[in-house]
Formats: sequence, structure tokens, C-alpha cells
Amino acid sequence: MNLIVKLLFLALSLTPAMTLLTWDGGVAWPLFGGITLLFDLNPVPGFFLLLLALGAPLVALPMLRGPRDEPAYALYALLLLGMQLLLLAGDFIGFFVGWEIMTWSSYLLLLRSPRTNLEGAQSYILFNLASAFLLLAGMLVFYSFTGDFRIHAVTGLNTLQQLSLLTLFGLAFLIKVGALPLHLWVPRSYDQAPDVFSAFLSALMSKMGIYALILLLTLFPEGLAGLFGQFLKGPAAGYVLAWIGVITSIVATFKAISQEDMKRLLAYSSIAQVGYIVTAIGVGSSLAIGGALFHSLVHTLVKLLLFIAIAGIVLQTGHRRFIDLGQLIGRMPISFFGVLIGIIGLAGMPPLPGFASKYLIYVSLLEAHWLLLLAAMILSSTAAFVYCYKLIYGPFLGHANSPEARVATEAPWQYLVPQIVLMGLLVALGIFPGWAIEILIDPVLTALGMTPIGAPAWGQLATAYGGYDGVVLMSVFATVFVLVTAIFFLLRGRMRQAGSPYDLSYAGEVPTAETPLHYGAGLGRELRRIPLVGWILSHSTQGFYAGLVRQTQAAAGLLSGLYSGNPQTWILLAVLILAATLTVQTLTGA
Amino acid sequence: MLEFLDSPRVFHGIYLLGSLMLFFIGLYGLLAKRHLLKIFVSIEIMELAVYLILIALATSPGETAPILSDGLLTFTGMADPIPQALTLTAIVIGVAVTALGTSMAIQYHRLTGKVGVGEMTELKD
Amino acid sequence: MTLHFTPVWFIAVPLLLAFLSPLWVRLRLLMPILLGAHVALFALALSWIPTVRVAPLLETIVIAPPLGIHLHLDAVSLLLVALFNVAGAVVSAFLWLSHAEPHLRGRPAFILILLLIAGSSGMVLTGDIFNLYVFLEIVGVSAYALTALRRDKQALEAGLKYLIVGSVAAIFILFAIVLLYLQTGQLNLAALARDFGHIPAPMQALIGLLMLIGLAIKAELFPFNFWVPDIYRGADPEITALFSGVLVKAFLFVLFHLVFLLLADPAVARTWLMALGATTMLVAEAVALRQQDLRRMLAYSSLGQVGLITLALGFASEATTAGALFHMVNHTLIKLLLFLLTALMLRRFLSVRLADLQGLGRAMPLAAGLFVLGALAVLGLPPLSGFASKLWILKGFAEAQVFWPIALILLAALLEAGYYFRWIKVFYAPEPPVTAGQAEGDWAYTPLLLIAGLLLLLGVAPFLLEDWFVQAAKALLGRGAFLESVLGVQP
Amino acid sequence: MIHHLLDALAMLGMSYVIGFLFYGFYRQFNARVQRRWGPSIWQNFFDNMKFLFKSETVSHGAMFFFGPMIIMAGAITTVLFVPFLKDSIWLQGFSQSGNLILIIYLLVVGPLGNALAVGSSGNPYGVMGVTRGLTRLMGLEVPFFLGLALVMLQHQSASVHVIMAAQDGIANWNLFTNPIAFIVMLLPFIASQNASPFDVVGAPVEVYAGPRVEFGGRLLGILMTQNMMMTVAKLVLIVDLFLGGATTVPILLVKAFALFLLTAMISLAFPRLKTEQTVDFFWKIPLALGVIGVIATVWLPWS
Repeated sequence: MNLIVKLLFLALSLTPAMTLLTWDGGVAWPLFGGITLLFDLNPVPGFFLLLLALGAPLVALPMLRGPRDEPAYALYALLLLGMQLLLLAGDFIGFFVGWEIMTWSSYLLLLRSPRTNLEGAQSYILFNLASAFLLLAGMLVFYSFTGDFRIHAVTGLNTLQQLSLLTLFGLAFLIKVGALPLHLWVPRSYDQAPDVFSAFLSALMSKMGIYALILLLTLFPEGLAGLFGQFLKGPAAGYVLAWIGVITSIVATFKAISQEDMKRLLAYSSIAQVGYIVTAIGVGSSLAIGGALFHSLVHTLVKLLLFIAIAGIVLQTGHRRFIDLGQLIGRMPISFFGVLIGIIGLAGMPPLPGFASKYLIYVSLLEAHWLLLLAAMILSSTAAFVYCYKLIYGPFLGHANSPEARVATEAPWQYLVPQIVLMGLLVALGIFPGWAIEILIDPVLTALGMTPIGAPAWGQLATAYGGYDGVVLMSVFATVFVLVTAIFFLLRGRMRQAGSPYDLSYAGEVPTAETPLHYGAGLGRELRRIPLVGWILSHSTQGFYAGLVRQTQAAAGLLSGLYSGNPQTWILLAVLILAATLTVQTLTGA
Repeated sequence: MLEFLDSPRVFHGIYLLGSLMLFFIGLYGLLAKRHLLKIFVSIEIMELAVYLILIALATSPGETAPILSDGLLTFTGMADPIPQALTLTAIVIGVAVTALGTSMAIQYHRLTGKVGVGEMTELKD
Repeated sequence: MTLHFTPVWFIAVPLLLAFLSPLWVRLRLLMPILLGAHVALFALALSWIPTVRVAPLLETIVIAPPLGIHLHLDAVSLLLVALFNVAGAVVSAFLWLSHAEPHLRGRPAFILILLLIAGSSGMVLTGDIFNLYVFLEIVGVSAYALTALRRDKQALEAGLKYLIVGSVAAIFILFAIVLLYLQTGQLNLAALARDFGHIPAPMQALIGLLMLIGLAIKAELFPFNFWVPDIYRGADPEITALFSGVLVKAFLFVLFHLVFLLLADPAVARTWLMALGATTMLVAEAVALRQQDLRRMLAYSSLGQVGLITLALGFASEATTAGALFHMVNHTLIKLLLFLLTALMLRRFLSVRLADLQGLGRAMPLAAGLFVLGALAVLGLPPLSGFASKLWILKGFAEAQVFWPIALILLAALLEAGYYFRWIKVFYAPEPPVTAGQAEGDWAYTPLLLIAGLLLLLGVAPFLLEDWFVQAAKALLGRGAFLESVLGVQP
Repeated sequence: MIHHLLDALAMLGMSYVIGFLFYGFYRQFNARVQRRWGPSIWQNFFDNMKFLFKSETVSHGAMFFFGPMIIMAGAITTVLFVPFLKDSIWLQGFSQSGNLILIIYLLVVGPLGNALAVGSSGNPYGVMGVTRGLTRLMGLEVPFFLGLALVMLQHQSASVHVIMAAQDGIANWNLFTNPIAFIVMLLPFIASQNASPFDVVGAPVEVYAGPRVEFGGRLLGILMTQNMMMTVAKLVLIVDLFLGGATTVPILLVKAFALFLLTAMISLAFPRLKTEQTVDFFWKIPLALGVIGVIATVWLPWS
């Protein structure tokens, strides 16, 4: 029974893949009053469906570990259903239906974690519902302009109308991707969600916001460029969006560096990475959109890998803070490699595909002549190295800081299989960036009416500004590495393993087990001394939202004073209102 | 000497004035008195004022009761029968409500010992 | 012999059953009979759909209108009557199948519930304004009595408060009716509608205000709804379900029926009614944020939805009206579900305060799940039916290029989410709950699951009832057609 | 294939020799400025050989061992992706398969690999050094990249070959056509060379700890070697980008030496900055210059 349910669940998690492979022909579902839901598979959402199809089973597998949990399985299936509806929708109503099913089913899944607190849960659902309601408002405004809910480019709108659509939809989708200052829910929920489910939230659900943003561009016949003209060589409206993305990524990167909890660090890193994608969407050229799509793909793979690996660590040790872990490299080698590949991808280092996608975005910024944005993006990209290092140093290197970390064993196979698959995918994409461009991204660009980027060979990434060859790069690096290692061993001399982990050059003293030797939690703390970073880290939107909540509560308290328990007050009020209205009417003669 | 009272305007005016006064007396009682039974009485007074307005204004001086009986074989000169029927119905309903209210008030008093409308605080959370 | 079905049955059958009830000795039969009666009347209502589609059905009692009394069965009144009977059926099924307290299963409850449903149906069906008053008072008396049915301090206090404020409302309404009669000499609604325009304007305003305030008290509109939370808090949740599901809907219908009939151009009152609805909605949703007792919270949520319906009906376009009627149906179903769940929780935990319901999801997983479903529906989240009706309303506003109600409705929904999800979060708290009361049998969930199914069905396939709602909206807004069908002349 | 192999070996050999000679010169130069005799110009070779042939090396686990291998592989790859000469088939390595942005990223691959080894050693001082290094990187990359981006924009290409080919004749050197870019990237370049006044990371001599605190023997030799090769790769890259590249090896040497001399003089003139001062400095002065450069060359109408 147990096995059957779990297998069934696994089969359900393959539904996005099934949809992707077997979809033929559109489906129409009349709702009421001339509203018909249209579902069809187009290349643009097809790309995101591919991400979903890849990610869904990989997240489902680790979910299967432990006792059977039917409600979670059912909610996960619902979530997948909602996301597929969202992606297949050809009209806004269907899109909204999918969006909302996704929102509430993921919320209920979030509640299944014992760590969820009220603030986390409330901020998750309220921000997401605010996003959904903004979307709904945008849909209705769109409807009032066009008389139609189909998603299509609208012509003949004046600037005010375009601006209202852009604001409503833009805000809705920026909340979903967690752009600053609307990101409050992201770290809380990614942190508190069930460990494996965080992977889904970060890797796949944030991509729905990206999809929606790209969809937003298609509403305007000339994309963002048609709105307020050009700024330098790019769209002026996109310039604002791009800055939102970059500032988001800078702030989130520094916040990530200062985190002491692995999942919170990853949450902020998600915000930052999605910030790059938003920037690329702001640039809006075919190269930039290609970069955005590529980065979405890479980020999906990387975040799945990292969150699943981290979930494995939390499962095996019960700890999630850097200060409690350490030295797991020997005990959890596969997870170590998972995190290693993950951070290389996250940092955008060659030869992994994170570099390819960032390269496209950089070049698109160069092409648009938006150099200040480029510099800002470089800042957050380089600062990301710090948290990437923290992420691998904290749990895996240094010294074990808790009894659990000293005796932990490798994560169970349900956690390792997805990691191995993802590592393979990342390495393959790093060697063949051209393949990703040609097979995955160019069809989307064509469907968006943009020039495809193209690739001379599967191993090559080519742009007008030049490109690079992933195969050559990878083979040179690998060959050199092997040769250097071999030569090192051929040389005279021998290696001696240090006698104990405390055999260190430690300021002339001999450290003991009591000496605080693990630098995990404090790593990056000294960055505060840099004025800009210190300023960023000492500010937060939490106070603002807490104040908003307080004010609402206070207003509610004031109003609830009206609902007194005395019938005479009620009647007096009614009579007074009657008298007042009558007086006013008599006086004005209305 | 008092014929002017028979003119419909004055006649109706007097009744209207009187019943409105009655209505406001009831309203005053409703708002100012604390005792539950007094409140019910006030409500009754207000209701009666409304009935009175209906009956009085629908009837003009000199009209007879709308009943066919000895000597009265046609409908001429009779008062409009509908308001009277309505009032009768409304009185019945009013009595029912008051009876229900009174019985509830008594039970409430037995349970809590309270009679004032301002003292009813069982529902405070 | 052929049975002649007439709309009178909707009123006569429950009344008859109520008055015959002393004949039954076997108390066990009461609830099944209650259920049976409502189901039968619901079936009867359904059988009339085709007839009513063609033309409204006029059932004359003794003399033909406008002199006599008649019942007016058109698409909208049929819709509401059917809804009331569904609500009655659900509540009676729940009372029958669950371990309800004895006072809810006894003869008084039986009689009073029947009276309530009969009165509500009467209010909706009648074509005569004084009859309206009579039915209103029948409903009122039975509601006061039902509130106090438990006869403990809280129930009695709620009943007394309800009685006082309800009587005052009735006086206002009676006053308005009296003035109407004195001004026009008519009691028939159609005839009143014809003659209302000839009344002097100040008198029109006075009558309108008196009527509006009287009905607004009954229909729970701000600032006349301060009584609602106390009453909902004091009465049994099963009874409150009927109040929120049936009573309010009947009064709302009456209010708008009168507005649309008496005013040749509803635009006169549009701003007023919409403002009334919008304030009701926003104030209630805001106040609900702070509630610690589930019954009070649901009361405020109910007020919020009433405000939304008022806002939509007040706009008086066909789409918003149809949507509002749809929303009425949804809201009735949802509040039945939520209040009956509250009853179950109250029996299990002996309290429905937020702090006492921690971890309810573990003790009563099905109840928690159904609560989530109800909350999602009331928030208007797809794929549940609340979404379809809200969308319909919003679409109506968008079509008319009026955007401020859209913004307010969405803001209110966000506030609503603020407290509903707070409760849901508490239900799924990891702490194990403290259960004091008794566990409930599975049968009690049958009617609730039925409602849940309906909510889902109407959410996925709202087109099943689309035609009915459109017809109903036309009937409600169609003043001309109404006058023609009764008076036989074009106004 | 053979050609590629020989070419690669030539590049590696050249960068190894030049690197040690330049650094030897630097030590001499430094000493003379400070009125010391200083070590022999060959001293670095001797040190390096000594380390590489140590008979015993202490290791702290596999990752500790592989870190220097990664950094060495990274350094060699970097060297192989920088074209040393223009208009020549020699000393090109695999530079046709890469570009400037790739090279900038390759420069940090190795240090990050080594950071793993440092972490693996379990010495907190080492990790502190790594953090300092990453922090400095964060500071210097922004103006450095901005300066290079101005050049890339000027030539509409990220390819070093294209940029090099466009600078025929001294008047077309980017040093003269785009001086602001050169100034913007000069100080960050010095920092990326790990030279004074931005050398608090490694902090040779004065500060006890740094990334290399646990390394000894042959592993330290490897680290030293890669450092020299990386220095040369960066010098050659800047020569390619700003000084018009070189068609023959002697010209390359002269230009690289001139550049090295310039940076060495700047290095000697200033005292060492703390890490956060470094970062703050880069985000103020060079970045502000960069912003001015961007405004002047991109935003204003004549551009």
C-alpha cells in the first residue's frame, strides 16, 4: 500500500513531462458569460513547462522519504496542476486560475513544515495574494480596454492605458519574483518551508513570475521599446526594470552574505539571481531575453541541486545553521560535490553554464550601452562569491561543530539521485551552451518574434561581441588539471597527512577541541565595515511592513469600537443617521 | 364652535401631531430607559403610534365603520377598510413579539439577575 | 386526481408542517421530516425552472392584483426560494445526522426553522407590501426565538438584543409602509411602483430613508449592523448558518427588489447603495482582523460579503447583478459550510476561540480541510465557485469602465485573506490540540461534503447555472416586465 | 595538434620565466627604493625550486591537496586563453575560443578552487584571508570591469583579438583613444596583481595569517608558480587591450615591462590599505571616474 501510493505520487510528478510530450491541440473550456478558458502549448510557456517537467520529479523523489503523507502528495499534485494550467493558458482567466491554485496549494504545503510561524505563513500568502489581486486588477483593466481576456498584443492604447497595464501587471509579477522592496515573503517562506519543498519554491515557482514578466512584454506590440522610447540603445521603460533587478540582486547578495542559516542564505541568493533575470528582461533585446531564459534554466537546476543537497544535510544532522556544522566533506562526499557544482553554477564561473547565461546578459547590457547597470551587476556577481564560499565552507570544510555533524552519514539515495542527475545536467550544459541556445532557447525567441541567437556548434556560444567554446574550455581545463596532478605525483617527495585536525599553525599556540576554529557563521561579518554594505545590511523593509500591519490592526481596533454590545447605542446611531440625512436633504432641497 | 376640527386637514393634523408625539415618547423611552421591560413598553408605544397614524390619516371625519349592517347596505361613506385590517394584523404581530420578548427577559432575569439593557455583558469576549 | 402545484406551497407546506408538529409523538421523526420537506420543496422549485423562464408565474389569492394579494414567482424569486430550501435541507440534515444538542432536535427547533424558511420564502415571493411586513415579522419572531433557543445566558442575551433591534427595524419598515399606503392608497408592489413617482419628493425621500434604514438593519449593512456579531456569537452556529445563509439574503433581496421597483431610475440611489455596500465590506473585513472567536470572525466575514453583494447589486448592471446573485448563492453555501463546521468544532473543543483551536488539523483533519475549502471559496480563489461569482461581478464593473469598486473589492479580499489564513495557520499549528468534547461521527460530514462538492462543481462549471442567474438578474432589474406582468399594461 | 601543444608549452614557459624575472626585478627595485641591497634577481627561481623539490609536504585531506591543483590548472588555462602576440600564429594558445569576459572570470576560478583547500585545512586564519581576498575582489572588479567594458564598447567586441587588431599605430592605442578607461582600470589592476597598497590579503611578512597559512612544501611551490604565471597573463592582457598588443616577443616584453614598472612605482608610493578601506576606495574614486567615463562616452550626445 505504502509503495503503491508512493509510486502513484511519483507518477503524478511526471505529469508535466507527460503534458509536454503528449500535448496535441488546444482545449477550450467555457466558463460563463462569454469567458472561455483556452489552453494550448506554445513555445514560450513550453520552455518553462520543460523546467517544470525536469524539476517536478526531482523534487518528488526526496519527498517520498519518510512516512507516507497523502495530504502533501495531493497538494503537490494540485500545485503541479495549477502550474500547468498557468503555463498552458491562452487567456488571462486560465492564467489566473493556474496562478491562484499554485498560490494556495503551495501555501498549504508550506504549512506542513513544523517550522512555519505565523509571520512567515502570513507574509507568504498575503504577498502572493496581493500579487494575484494586482494581476486580477490588471486583467480587468486589460479587459475593459479590449473586451477580451485572450493574451495578445494590444494596439492603439494611449500612454496612460499602457502605463496602468504595465504598473498593475508589473507589480504583480515583481512581487512573485521577489524583487525589492516586495521580497519580504521570500526569505521567510523559503526558510520555513519543508526542506525539500524550498527547492521547488525557489527553483520553479519563482520562474512562473519570470514567465509572467516575459508574457507582459508580449502584450505591447513593440515590447518595452514602444512605451516610452529609447534610453541609449535600449527601451527606457526597461531601464527602470533593469535597475530594479540589479538593485534587488545587490541588496539580496549582501543580505545573503550576512545570513547564518543555510536556507535563508539560499533564499536571498534566489532573490539575487532572479534579479539578474529581471535585469535581462528589462534590456529586452533578443540576446537579453535569451540570457534571461538561459539563466532561468541554470538557476532552476542550481537551486534544485543546492536546496536538495542542503535538505539532505538538514535531514542527516538536524542542523541548518553554519555554526552547527562543518567538516562534512568526508562523511557526505556526494552532497559535497552537489554543493560544489551548485555554487560554481551559482557564482557563474566558467566552465559551468552559469557563466554562459551571465555572459549573454553582460553582452546584452553592453549592446544596450547600459554600462552602469553592467558595473552594478558585476558588483553583485562578485559579491556572490563570498556567500558561495560560505555555503560550501560552512557545512563541509573546517571543523565539525556539533555532535551530529561529527557522526552524520551520507544522505539517503532519494536525495542523492536528483543531485547526481542535476550535476550531470549542469556539466553537460556547461560543455554545450550552444545546444541549449539552439534547441531550447531559439524556438522561444522565434515565437516571441525576436531574432534567434543561433550557435555555430553545440559547444559554442556566439554573439556579436564574440563568444567562447565550451568544449575547448572544458577540455583545456580538465587536461591541464589532470596533467598538473600527474606531474605533481611524478615529482620527488611524499605527502604526509596531518596528524590531527588541530595540527595547525595557530598563532604559535596549539589549538584544542575547545578552541573556536570554525569560521562558518562569522564569515562575511566583517563586510559590514564597508560603509555601503553596512548601510545596506542595517536597513530592512521589515519595519515598514510591520508598521503597516500595526497600523491596520490599530485601525481595525478603532473600528471595532463601533461594534459595542449595547442595543441602545445601535438604535441611537440609526436614528441619528436618519435625522442627519433628513436634515441634510431638507437643507439642500435635494 | 368646534366644527373646524372636523375639517380633514385639522383633524388629520391633530392626530398626526399626537401620534408623532407618542412616537417620540416611545423613542425617548427606547433610548433613555435601561430596564428591559420599559424598553419593550417603549417599542410598543412606537408601534402604536404608527398604527394610530395609519388609522387616523386613512379615515376622514364622518366616515362610518366599514361594516355592512342594519341600515348600512352600501359602501358609500365608509372608511377605507384596509388600514383597519392592516392594523389588526400588525397589533397581533406586535403582541406576539412583545410576549416573546417579555418571556425572554424574564428567563434572562432568572438566570442572571439582571434587568438592565446596559448590563448585558454575557457576550463580551 | 391531479395535484396542482402552486407557489403557495413554498409557504403553506412549511407552515402546515409546523402547525401539525404537535401531532407527532415520535421526536425522532422530526428531523427527517424537516429534511424531507426542504428537499421536496427544492425539487418543486427546480421543476418550475422551465415555466419561469418563459414568464413569471402569478399566483392569485382570492382577488386578482392589484386589489388582491398575489405571489410573484419569477426567475429571481425562484432562485432564492430554491436556495433557502437547500439551506434548510442542509441544516436539517446536519442536525439529524450529527450529535446535535437536544434543544436543536426538539419540536421548537423544528417549528421555528420551518417558520423561518416559510417566512423567508414568503418575503421573496410576495407581491404585496403588507404581506411583506407580515412575513418579515414571522421571520423576525422565529429568528429571535431561534437565537434564544439554547436558553442559557448568552443565547437569551443575544435573543433579547436581536429582538429589540429587530423590532425597531420593523417599526421603521412599518412606518414606511404606512406612509406609502397613505400617499398612494396601494399595497400591491406593482401598483406602488407605478404610483411612487407621483408622491412629492420630500415624502419620497422620507419613505425611502425609513425603508432603507429598516431593511439595512435587517440586512446587516453598515452602519446599522452593530448587532450582528453579538447575535452570531450568542446563537448556536447551526442557527447562525441559517441567519447568514437565508435571512440576510432574503432581506437583501427585499431591499433591492423595492429599490429597483419603486425607483424608475435606480441610478438615483446607486451611489448611496454602493457606498453603503463598500463601507460595510471594508469596515467588516477590517474589524474581522482582530477577532479571537470563530463565530464573531465569521459574522464579520459574513458582513463583508453582504457588503460586496450590496456593492454589486447597487451598481445595477446586468452583469454585476447576475454576479451578485451568484455570489449570494455561493455565500449561502459557504457560510453554511463554515458555520456548521464551527458547530462541530464547538462540540469537540467546547470553545472556538483562536487559542483553543491550535492544532485542530490533527484532531479533525476533515473539518480543517473543509474549513480551508470554505475559506478559499469565500476569498474567491479558483477553482471554487466564489471565484466565478466574484469574477462575474468584477467583469461587470470592468465592462462599465468603473474601477473604484474593483480596487475596493480586491482590497477587501486581501484583508479577508489576512484573517482567514491566520485561522488556517493556527489550525495547522504543529502543537497537539487539547480536545475536551466528544468526537463526531462521520455522518455529520455528509451535508458538508455535499456543499463542498457543490462549491467545486459551480467553480469549475459555472455555466450550469449561468442562464438562471442571467434570467434572475433580468427579472430583478426588469421593472417594466414586472409591472406589465402584474398590471397588464406598459408603464 | 602538435602546433597547439608546442604553442601552449611556449606560452607557459614564457610566462613562467617572465613572471619570476619581473618579480625578482620588483624585489630589487623595492629594495633600492628602501636603500637595501635586496636579493638576487634569480632569487625567486631558487625559492620556487626549493619548494617544488621538498621531500615532505603536510596535507589536510583530499580537498586540501586538490585546491592547489585547481588553482594551477586555472592559471594555466588563463594563460592559454590570453593571446600573447597579434598577427601571429604563435603564442596564441586557445584564445580564439575565448574572449575578454571569459578571461576576467578565469582569473578568479583558480583562487576560488584554492579557497576550498584553505577551508579544508581547518585553519580559521586561512579562511579569514580568503574572505579578505573575496572582499577585495568584490571591490576591485567593479571599476576594473567597467574600465574594460568601456573598451569593449569602443570596439563593439569582447574579443581580445578584435580589440588588439583595431589598435594599429601608436595613435590608435586605447591608452590614447580611451585614456579614461585606462585610468579607471589601472588601480584595480594593481589590486588584482595582489600588489601594494592593496596586498593585505596575502600580507607577506607582516601579517601572520593569510590564505596560504597552512601550505608548505611542494603545494606552496605550486601556489607560487601559478601566482607568477597569472601576473604575466594579466600584464599581457592589459598590453593587448591598451598598448596595442605586440607583434614580436621583444616588443611584448618591453611593453609588459613598461606597464609593470608603472604599476610597481605606484605600488611603492603608497602604504597598505585595510580591506574595507580598499573596497571603499574602489567604490569611490575609480568607480566615480568610471561613471564619469560612462557619462562622457555613452550618455552625452556626441558619443
